[in-house]
Amino acid sequence: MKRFAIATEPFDIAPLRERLLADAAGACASFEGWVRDHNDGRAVQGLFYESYRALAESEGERILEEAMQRFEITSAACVHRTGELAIGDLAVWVGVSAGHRGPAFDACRWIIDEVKSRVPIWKRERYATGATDWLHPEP
Amino acid sequence: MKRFAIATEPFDIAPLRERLLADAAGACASFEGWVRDHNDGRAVQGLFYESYRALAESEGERILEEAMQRFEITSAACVHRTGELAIGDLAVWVGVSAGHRGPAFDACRWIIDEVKSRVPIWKRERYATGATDWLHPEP
Amino acid sequence: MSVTVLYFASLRDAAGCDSESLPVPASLGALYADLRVRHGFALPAEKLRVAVDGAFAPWDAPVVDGCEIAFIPPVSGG
Amino acid sequence: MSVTVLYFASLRDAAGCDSESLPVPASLGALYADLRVRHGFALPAEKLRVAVDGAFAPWDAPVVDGCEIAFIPPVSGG
Repeated sequence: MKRFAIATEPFDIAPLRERLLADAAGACASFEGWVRDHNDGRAVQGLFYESYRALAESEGERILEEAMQRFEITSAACVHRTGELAIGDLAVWVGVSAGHRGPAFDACRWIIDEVKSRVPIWKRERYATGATDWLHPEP
Repeated sequence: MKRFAIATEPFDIAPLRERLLADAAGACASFEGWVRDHNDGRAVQGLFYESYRALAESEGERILEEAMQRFEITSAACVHRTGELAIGDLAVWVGVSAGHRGPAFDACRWIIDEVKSRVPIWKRERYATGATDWLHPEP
Repeated sequence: MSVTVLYFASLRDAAGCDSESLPVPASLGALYADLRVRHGFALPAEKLRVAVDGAFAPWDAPVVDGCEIAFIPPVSGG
Repeated sequence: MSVTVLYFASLRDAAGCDSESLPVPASLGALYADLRVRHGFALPAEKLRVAVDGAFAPWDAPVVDGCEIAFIPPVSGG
């Protein structure tokens, strides 16, 4: 089963978390990215996420495989939404289980950092003014 | 509403997570401690957690209040189980929401570290041999 | 003129009870020294914290009639 | 003898289409330079990565008949 997925519709966390359970795992760290009502001082009304899906899936999978190698963890998974999202919607979820909490936290944070910097997904913000803007942050 | 609670029965994460949601929050980090099937090289069959409840609740609350001061976060909560737990059971949950992911991760990790070192809760492990042992780790 | 002493975890197993009522002691340190001998507690006082009336207290806190004392062995939650 | 070029995010908005079919270019760099003039792309090549046939590729990767090329502007997922 793949560790990384793109979801074009809202998704549930509970079944994703279930997949991380293991008798040898004593710790589970997870991260959720939510659509926030502001960014860089501008009032945001909603987001649109677009992906280059084939490459996003293969690059996301590569990140999770790297995490399994780099950290002493049991299991790791990530799902990223695309499409139109409203304030409060779940944009991305990362979950990591491990024997101990240190590697679980470290891997979870590393994965979200890598996903944000490497996976071809782009955010278009819609502002209170009606304007929209694609975000192409400096690396 | 209190941020820290002792649960004498299994508890659901979903309503706890709901309480962290806020329009200004773009990040949510959470941690779960699960009962692991081994510890320090011994096969573990189950755990019993006991608390000095009044002091555990006040000390837990103090930790979460300190976290709200120390980190730039929106909301934080923690629930710790007591009683008999089986392998895979949820022993403790910590959730933190924040504008950005850095403080969410940092606060989540700080809270679980403080809970483990300061809150009067004790673990008695039950081993495959039938023996049991209270854990009183060196600080 | 008495105090209540609460026992938890390994101290409770060793004492064989959750709590007991005892005469007001001279100090928290003297009380634990007595109890350690009587119940065979393995942990020295240096490894413990102490709580009075539901709040952590210094070992030199005054002990008054009716107070509730708990010796807190190293914790292991999480 | 053609290649398919895919556009995403701000590049798609500027190009006004998801993709187009173009003659095989001399190089990926030459192709982007041409497209940048034609579509008015704001981003210089140094800010982009490039992918060929669904995998990240170096800018000096060979361009062959029938391949699918995507210019990847700085990403902003998460």
